[in-house]
Amino acid sequence: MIDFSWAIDPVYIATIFFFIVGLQRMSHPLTARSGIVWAGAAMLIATLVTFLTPNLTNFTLMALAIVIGGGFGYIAAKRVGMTDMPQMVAFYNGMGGGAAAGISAVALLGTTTAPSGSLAVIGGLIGAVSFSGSLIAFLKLQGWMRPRPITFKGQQVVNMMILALAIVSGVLVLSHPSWIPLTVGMYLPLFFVLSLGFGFLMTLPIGGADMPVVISMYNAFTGLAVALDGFSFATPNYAMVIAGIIVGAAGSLLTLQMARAMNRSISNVFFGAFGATEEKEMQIQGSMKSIEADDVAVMLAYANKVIIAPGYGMAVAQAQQKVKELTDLLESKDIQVKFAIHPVAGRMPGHMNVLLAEAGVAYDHLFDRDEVNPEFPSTDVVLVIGANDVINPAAHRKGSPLFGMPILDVEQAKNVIVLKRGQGKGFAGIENDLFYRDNTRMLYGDAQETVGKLVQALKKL
Amino acid sequence: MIDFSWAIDPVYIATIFFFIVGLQRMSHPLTARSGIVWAGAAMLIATLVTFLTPNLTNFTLMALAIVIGGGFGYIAAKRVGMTDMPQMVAFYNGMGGGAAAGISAVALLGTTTAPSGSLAVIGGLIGAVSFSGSLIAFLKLQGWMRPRPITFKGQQVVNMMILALAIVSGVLVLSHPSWIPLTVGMYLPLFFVLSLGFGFLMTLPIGGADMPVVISMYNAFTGLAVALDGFSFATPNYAMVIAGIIVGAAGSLLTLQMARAMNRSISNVFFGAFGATEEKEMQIQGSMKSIEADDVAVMLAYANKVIIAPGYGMAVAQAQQKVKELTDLLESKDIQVKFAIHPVAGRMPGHMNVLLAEAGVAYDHLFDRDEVNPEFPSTDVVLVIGANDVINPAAHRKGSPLFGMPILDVEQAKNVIVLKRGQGKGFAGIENDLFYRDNTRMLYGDAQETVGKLVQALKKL
Amino acid sequence: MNDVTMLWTAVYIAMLAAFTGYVVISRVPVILHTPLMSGSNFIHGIVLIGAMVALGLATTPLEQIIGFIAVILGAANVTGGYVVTERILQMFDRSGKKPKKGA
Amino acid sequence: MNDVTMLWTAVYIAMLAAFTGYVVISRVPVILHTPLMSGSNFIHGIVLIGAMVALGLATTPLEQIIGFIAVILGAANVTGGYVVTERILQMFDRSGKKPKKGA
Ligand SMILES: NC(=O)c1ccc[n+]([C@@H]2O[C@H](COP(=O)([O-])OP(=O)(O)OC[C@H]3O[C@@H](n4cnc5c(N)ncnc54)[C@H](OP(=O)(O)O)[C@@H]3O)[C@@H](O)[C@H]2O)c1
Ligand SMILES: NC(=O)c1ccc[n+]([C@@H]2O[C@H](COP(=O)([O-])OP(=O)(O)OC[C@H]3O[C@@H](n4cnc5c(N)ncnc54)[C@H](OP(=O)(O)O)[C@@H]3O)[C@@H](O)[C@H]2O)c1
Repeated sequence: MIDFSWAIDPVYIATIFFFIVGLQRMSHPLTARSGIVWAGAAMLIATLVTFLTPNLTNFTLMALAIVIGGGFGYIAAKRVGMTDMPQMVAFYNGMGGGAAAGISAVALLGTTTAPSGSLAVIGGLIGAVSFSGSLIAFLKLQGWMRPRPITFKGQQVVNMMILALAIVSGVLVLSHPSWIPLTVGMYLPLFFVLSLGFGFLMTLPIGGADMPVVISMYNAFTGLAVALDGFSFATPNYAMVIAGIIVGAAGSLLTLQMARAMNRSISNVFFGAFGATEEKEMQIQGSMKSIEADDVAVMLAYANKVIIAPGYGMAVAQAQQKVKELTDLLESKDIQVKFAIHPVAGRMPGHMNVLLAEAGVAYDHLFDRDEVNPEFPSTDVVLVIGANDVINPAAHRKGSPLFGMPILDVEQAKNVIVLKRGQGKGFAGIENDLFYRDNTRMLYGDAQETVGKLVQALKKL
Repeated sequence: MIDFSWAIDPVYIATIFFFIVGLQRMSHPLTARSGIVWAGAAMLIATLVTFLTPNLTNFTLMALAIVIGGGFGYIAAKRVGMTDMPQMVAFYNGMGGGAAAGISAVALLGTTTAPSGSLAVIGGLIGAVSFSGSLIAFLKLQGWMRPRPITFKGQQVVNMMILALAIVSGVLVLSHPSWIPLTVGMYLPLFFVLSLGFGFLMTLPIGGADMPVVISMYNAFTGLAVALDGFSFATPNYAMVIAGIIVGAAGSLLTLQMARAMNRSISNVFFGAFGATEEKEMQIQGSMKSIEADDVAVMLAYANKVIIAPGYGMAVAQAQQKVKELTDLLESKDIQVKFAIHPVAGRMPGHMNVLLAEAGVAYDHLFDRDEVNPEFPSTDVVLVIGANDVINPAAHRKGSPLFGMPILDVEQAKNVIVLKRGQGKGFAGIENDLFYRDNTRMLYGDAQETVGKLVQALKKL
Repeated sequence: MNDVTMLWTAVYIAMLAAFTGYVVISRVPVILHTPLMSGSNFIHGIVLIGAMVALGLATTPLEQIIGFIAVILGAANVTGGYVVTERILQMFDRSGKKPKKGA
Repeated sequence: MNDVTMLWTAVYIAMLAAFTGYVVISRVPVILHTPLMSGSNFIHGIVLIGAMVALGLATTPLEQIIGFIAVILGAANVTGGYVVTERILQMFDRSGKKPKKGA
């Protein structure tokens, strides 16, 4: 066979090039797609040329594994609903972490010559933690496991001890001192069991709603593990190193931004039970005043400018399609409609944008907090659809657990209509005195139904 | 002596880190200075640890050269006036190019083991071109050489032939075929003479006013040469490679931006005599109406909002100090004063900002074209101080050489006062019919004097 | 090139990659944070090529099993990450072009 | 590590450096373009360390002379570039903090 292995490096380099260009093109919704398509094509070619790597065997196994894994990944990804994005990301992230741990394991078993086995150990530890942690996150978000935090006394101490043991066994894998009558092959399982265990235990106490932050962090972890595993070969695989580090940087940045937008610190997510600082029973003036869909429709029909503030409840009710209908109807009556998108509305960053885009709302209707906040005073009607925390004025009040969180200042609009099922609290579990304001009216019911009623009523007008 | 050479790589890496951070901090005027100071400190330490490189000799010569070069650079840089920035940049750039060419020469003479001599040849060629080209640019800008384009028939052909000869001799340096009875040491001078010659000849036909674009391009050239020379050593010096490439990217980007803001293409700068498309004698309606400083002062005193549009003439007249005085005086009378800064006002990008900052005008008074253009209609008085092309409405007229160039739309203001010495044209050499508009008045005289008169007159009011 | 040189080369590469990642990603608008997350998921799917080499160099059955699983996981990661990201971005693309049509 | 590997390593580094430079520099506002120009001038002054090594390894008088000149030029480049940039940025710094004081 002719040696085509010279093609490998240039293809890998081109792949990294297109990865970076792909990320750069994500700076705008219209260029983003072509960027990812190029990156995907590059990755496909990179996979193919990898078969040309000198000295490889097991090609049948390799092809089989790719077909199994790829086929499974493809089908699952095609089927998943947009509301289930967070767990899907967690799932694929776990896969990547697992693969990284596997590479480390093979490298440490000694077939590949690792110039620095310590990098393989660290990569294996991080990859394994990301694998098991992401799996828990997936199970919790998918509802296959109790999403509530699972806690017990002394948990942190136990976790830290397991981490310490994992590190010690990692050191033993590398040094296997002669005075202990064990071989590398015996330390290795211990090392991975401990690492996986740490990932499980670290993720168990985290509540379902904090999961997006955790997933984003595990994303960074997997990236790091992949980068470290890039050194598990005779010559370093810099494509893995660079791609891994870029993902590490992306994940870290997103984690921090998300935590900030949720007004929480990272250590708080991992080690603090949320709401410990919950304020004393608040004295709320006034009462919640309900309204009927027909009256809201009239109100809308006479408005000049309507802003829709969607939240997690819209996703739960799968109401985005109806919301799109409502938008079109209002616009056909020459009413200006904008969407106010809070960065952490929903359950993952940018979640609302995706759902609305799926329903066909053009992204130029979507405005982020800073853009839209100055517009509320000149707005006739704000429709709050299944949002709660992201519009809670408690964020402006010292002592509230939400204090300092940047919110959508919907209360400045002339009329605020809140669509929710009942008295349910938001993710933070805090009363929302916006609902008691004089200019606020409650439209109770599942959001899909109530928005549907609004559409009907408006059509009749 | 103890071997401290392990310190070299980490220090170089830290230097690159601080270079990049320094550039990142240039995204805001207030953080920029600390960024460059860190980068400078890192570079100082990098220079010191370089003495620890194994196998070096000639330390006395080295120290002496550093003292001579550094001392000279320091003194010249401390003395230069801010108006003379363009030639200073050209000068230092030439130094860098020369140093790069020198490294290539030493490498090619065979003392250092160059894994790929061809990189040294390319680096030497580019460095030498940058050296001689920058020198011509310096001489022209400094006024030590006729700034007018020096052209002759068939120039392009001659230049291209010299470049081709330089490349051929570079190839000979590497291959020195046995059928030609010459040694490397004999090809090398030829190679460098031809390279330097090409740099000279390529820069000669470029007019003084196009020089900033050229300088920026030579800046990119020097960066590239430095990057290539990073491979002239037994192990590649990646610090040189990375820093060089970053400068190459910076220089290219700036060159393109500048050319765009001047409404010219790069090839036009190098190969086209400017103004070849000059429009037919234009029919200008009306006449230029002059005004006295006292009348302008009254006008200013009754204004609510004044915008100052400075240009190259302000730099020539060294009027920035007086302009600052005028600004303070107007502000003390509660008149709003803003500066409209065109990207290519003056003789290098951002030149006006530097001059005004030197005079103590706070940068929050400076607004770029896009910010300030919508404000002209609500402005009572625009003071055009020594600007011409950047406010020429011919840019809106098809057929004009300026057509398409983004300009400051000062003509939309209620009153436009133009401060210039007489009927002199701008750099582009085109009539400016703004001066003939009904709402335009000319205040003739050297800008330093006339602004001074305005200050006096305003004080008396 | 010895191990020490390789170490520093790696540090240079890591540093530049971190800068590149940081700067490029901080430009992605909030509106695209979900696809950014799944997109970076896709990017670390490059682990597949490493898993393939690991499997290809495996000799003992244990190594082969681990390598086999690693390739499956890597392939699932990269395919799933790509498909999900592309699906999401397609919506933005379409929603930008034909704002009147539903999904 | 052989020459081919070194070549590709160099290409990776060059590519990342180009991306980093491009992205970082496109964020510099027009107001700072003059110091950006002189600042990047300073940065290629790192040529000094290369010139020092070239001189340090020079053995023949010709090499020594060329190396000597290269170090002089490099030192002038780096010092001048730094001083000029710092002087300019100092003005912006000061002009931002004490807008009422002249230079
Ligand atoms: N986006 C992220 O990245 C992210 C990540 C982690 C955590 N979080 C957190 O999630 C929260 C998001 O805030 P949010 O305002 O979007 O949501 P939220 O605070 O969780 O509130 C959702 C509201 O929707 C209502 N609702 C639920 N199902 C509904 C249905 N079928 N029809 C109508 N209404 C329904 C609920 O009230 P009823 O039960 O009365 O109907 C609830 O008050 C924030 O606290 C944020 O910190 C976000
Ligand atoms: N910034 C850059 O990067 C750059 C680079 C290369 C080229 N350029 C070019 O340079 C031009 C810059 O435009 P600009 O409007 O700033 O300047 P300009 O078009 O060169 O015009 C300068 C004006 O100032 C007047 N002037 C000269 N000395 C004066 C003094 N002592 N007192 C008062 N007035 C004086 C001149 O008229 P009088 O003779 O009648 O006084 C002249 O009309 C553009 O064409 C641009 O493309 C800029």
